[in-house]
Amino acid sequence: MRVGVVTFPGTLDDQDAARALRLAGAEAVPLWHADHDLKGVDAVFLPGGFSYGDYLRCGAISRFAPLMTELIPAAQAGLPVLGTCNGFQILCEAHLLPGALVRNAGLHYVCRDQRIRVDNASTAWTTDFAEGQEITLPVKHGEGRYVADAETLAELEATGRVVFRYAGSNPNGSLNDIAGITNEAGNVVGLMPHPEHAVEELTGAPGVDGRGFFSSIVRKLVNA
Amino acid sequence: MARVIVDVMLKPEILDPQGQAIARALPRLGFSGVSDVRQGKRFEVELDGPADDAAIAEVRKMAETLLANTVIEDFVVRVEG
Amino acid sequence: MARVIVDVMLKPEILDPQGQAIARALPRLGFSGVSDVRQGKRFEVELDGPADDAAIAEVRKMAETLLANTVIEDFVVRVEG
Amino acid sequence: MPFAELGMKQDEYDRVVAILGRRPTGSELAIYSVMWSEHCSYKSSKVHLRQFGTKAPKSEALLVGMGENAGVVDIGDGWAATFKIESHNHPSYVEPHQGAATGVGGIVRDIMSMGARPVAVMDSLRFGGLDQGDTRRVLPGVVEGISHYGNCLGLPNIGGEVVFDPCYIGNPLVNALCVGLLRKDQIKLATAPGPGNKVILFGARTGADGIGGASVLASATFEDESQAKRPAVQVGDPFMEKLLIECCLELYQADVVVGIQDLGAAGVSCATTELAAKGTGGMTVDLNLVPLRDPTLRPEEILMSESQERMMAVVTPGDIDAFLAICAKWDVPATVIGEVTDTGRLVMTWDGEVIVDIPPGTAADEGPVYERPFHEPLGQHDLNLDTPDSLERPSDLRTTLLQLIASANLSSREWVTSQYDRYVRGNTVLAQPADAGLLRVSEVMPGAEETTRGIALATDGNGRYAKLDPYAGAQLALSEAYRNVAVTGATPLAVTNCLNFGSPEDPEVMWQFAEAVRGLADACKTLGVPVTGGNVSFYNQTGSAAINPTPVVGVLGVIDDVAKRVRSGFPAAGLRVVLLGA
Ligand SMILES: Nc1ncnc2c1ncn2[C@@H]1O[C@H](COP(=O)(O)OP(=O)(O)O)[C@@H](O)[C@H]1O
Repeated sequence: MRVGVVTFPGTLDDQDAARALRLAGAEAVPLWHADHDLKGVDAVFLPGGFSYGDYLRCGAISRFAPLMTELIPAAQAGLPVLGTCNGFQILCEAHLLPGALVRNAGLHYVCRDQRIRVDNASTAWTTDFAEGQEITLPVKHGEGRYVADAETLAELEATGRVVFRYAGSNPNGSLNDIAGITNEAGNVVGLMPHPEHAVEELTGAPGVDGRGFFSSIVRKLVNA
Repeated sequence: MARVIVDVMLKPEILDPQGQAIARALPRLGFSGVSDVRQGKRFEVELDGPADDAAIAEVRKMAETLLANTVIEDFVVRVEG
Repeated sequence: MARVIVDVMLKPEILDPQGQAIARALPRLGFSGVSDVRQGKRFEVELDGPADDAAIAEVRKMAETLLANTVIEDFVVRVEG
Repeated sequence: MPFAELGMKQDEYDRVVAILGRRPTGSELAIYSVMWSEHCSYKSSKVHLRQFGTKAPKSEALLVGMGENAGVVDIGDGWAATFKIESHNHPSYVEPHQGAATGVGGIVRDIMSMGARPVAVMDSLRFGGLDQGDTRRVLPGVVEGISHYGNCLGLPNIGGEVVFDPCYIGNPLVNALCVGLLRKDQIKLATAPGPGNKVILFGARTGADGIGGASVLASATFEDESQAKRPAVQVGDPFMEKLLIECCLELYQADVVVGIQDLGAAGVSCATTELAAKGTGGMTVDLNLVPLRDPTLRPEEILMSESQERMMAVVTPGDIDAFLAICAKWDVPATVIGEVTDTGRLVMTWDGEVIVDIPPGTAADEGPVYERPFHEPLGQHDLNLDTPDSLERPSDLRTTLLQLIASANLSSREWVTSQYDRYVRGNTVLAQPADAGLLRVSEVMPGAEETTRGIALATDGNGRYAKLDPYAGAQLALSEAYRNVAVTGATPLAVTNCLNFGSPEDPEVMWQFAEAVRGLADACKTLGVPVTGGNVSFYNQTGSAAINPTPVVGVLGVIDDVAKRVRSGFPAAGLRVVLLGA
């Protein structure tokens, strides 16, 4: 099971993502933004950070990276892709996921441990959760308010493509408390919270609720 | 050398918390008579050559693909002056 | 009801990392012929009344105290249209 | 350029003339004025700071002591840690966001220049009263600046302080600490040995930032600063700094760096004179080759510019290509601007003409040293006579308690800390609300041994105690940080400090300073922890009113097995509570 971890200039959570994948038994394969090469990986993790300084708009410049010109068609063809935080923003900018992420309603960057409800446990990255299960993951972002037009929102809701919702208080004013969504096929998932910071007892968030993401994808790849 | 301006604003239906925060702060600061504020971005693009139709079309493409996210934003391109 | 625009840009001598990041990215994205990009803010201020001299003076004061940080930014106030 | 406008005194100017045997050129004057500013030369504090060396306890752990960009300590298993705290007080008052942001940027570059990967930051802040003056402007701006810059670099913020006191109105304190990890055998130093080696300037292009002397600004009271002299504010680009971090680490791994120095307050002046002075002694630089953001800059301005996110490296001719290729990979502009020589002279040219020809050591190391007069403040005795006994006893303890816990200095710091990323890099074991930050030493670094170790850090300081008794106040700051590190289970190893005071030209302030340094040096000796570096910030005063003397002390400790750390707080009901100590 080889899972690619993409590094853009300004990516920050790549080391955490690779560690989380290794702990789950996968091989983490570094992918470099400037290469036209997915190195034959079985899945891809787009980690968080401030790619290109998040200047202009989060993810706006990254989505044009050479690696993305390989990743976009691969994802459309079914390659499992998980984007967290900046990775989610990049997936939206690349139109692999609908909608956009804009400035938090509170206008501040927020770092806190957030309760999240899993509303779809059938995507490539969520099968080890139960639908309706509440988990705790860190959020840490300044631009995480999910917005989309009414039609898109209605469709996401109707088709069960809202994968995660903020439980308790909403940290950023996201529409419908949306924390994460998936594409129609369920192979591309984006969310603002950080599962890779919740995989060890010693470090990061209290608890290890993030492990489910990685065990889900490993199980899927093993069974594939 | 010519300068082309690209103004990018959130679509009217998208909440603009920055603009709202400003609008709310104004009365407290003693400013009255403002019904709404919206905050957007302004880009000044300096061209190597003149701002002819071809160049403007190029900037428009740049605005559409890069400077604005048309899912949530509208933009206007104009030549300075 | 009138709309007044306030354009806020970093002073020319102040580093504009956003504009520079965009300018550096453009050639990679296939856009040529751009020598520089600067990114600033655009505010649309909706007035309850007409944009007469008194109102514009008020917006100018607002720009100076709130919308722009005059330590590092310049601003221009103009009536839309 | 008249020397007085550059903040230079007549006798200092006369010394320059004596050193050179002629009148200095404008560019030479620019170099001497910034290098001999209080900020860069420590001319008022040097005679006192020496105690940190002379009284230093023997320490097995100390690998690099004071005088380098940051101290380095051995933390075992082949690993070393480097850490330092530095102030950015004045710029943070002028432009809170950018001032605080570039404060973080500056200290991170110090840590990078030692050969380390920066792994965490902390910030120690002082503001005027919450409802006083323009705290409402300064506080949010400072916090956003630290938050944006630190978060963008991917450095967890693992602790700090926020203290409110009316004495800091108009003079907020922004002290930023950075800690880095490196392999013990990979320490880099700021030195330029080897004639024929090339000098490379890399990172951001040079602009007008800070010209007019932010270093001068940090060395004078605000009243002296006319609006016109106020320098162009330095604006940080954390994205460029993040690229610089990764770029430097790759350069170190490729072993293509002979010497390296970050560009701090005195920019190119500082980097060239210090590198040259510590190396073979000479260097030539063609200033026309410095990449400019503003093409109209004059050589004097290039020399004084404080543009952020720049570094200078010394590289052998054979490694130039490899060096430049790594910079290109990270999109970091890099330019060869000079060469190391053995002439003992730093020679700079502009448009083909020699505009600087000086012995670099005279600017870097042989600046003026002042024995400033000092005496105990007139009211010091009375201040201490006014004990708590004279306070009225509260009639209703409950109300008093509620008032206390609702007060600005005791209330929750979450508004601040929630704006800081404490999780990034995945090694944060303790951060807020713990009294010390604790990190796992686990970095992906080729050749590094596996280790179970962790490092703990705390910063503390109390200006009110220090005002009552600067000697004891400094010691209390140290012992608080020391305790906060110790209670995590770590053994304190080394100390950094940031000494925030009023004007050294005021003998009463100078007394506070002298006492604080003496106290800290004595306490370090008693506790057996050496001072490895730090920073002095003078002129924190408005008119004749100085801030409370505020020594902020940072302590670094090591824990053998980080899994054995001790958390603060009561973990379960039914356990016994024991009070230890006096
Ligand atoms: N400026 C700051 N930056 C980062 N962390 C901070 C800052 N101020 C306070 N903290 C953290 O918030 C927590 C509470 O701080 P404080 O109220 O000062 O605690 P205490 O009074 O117990 O020392 C501590 O973990 C401290 O490190």
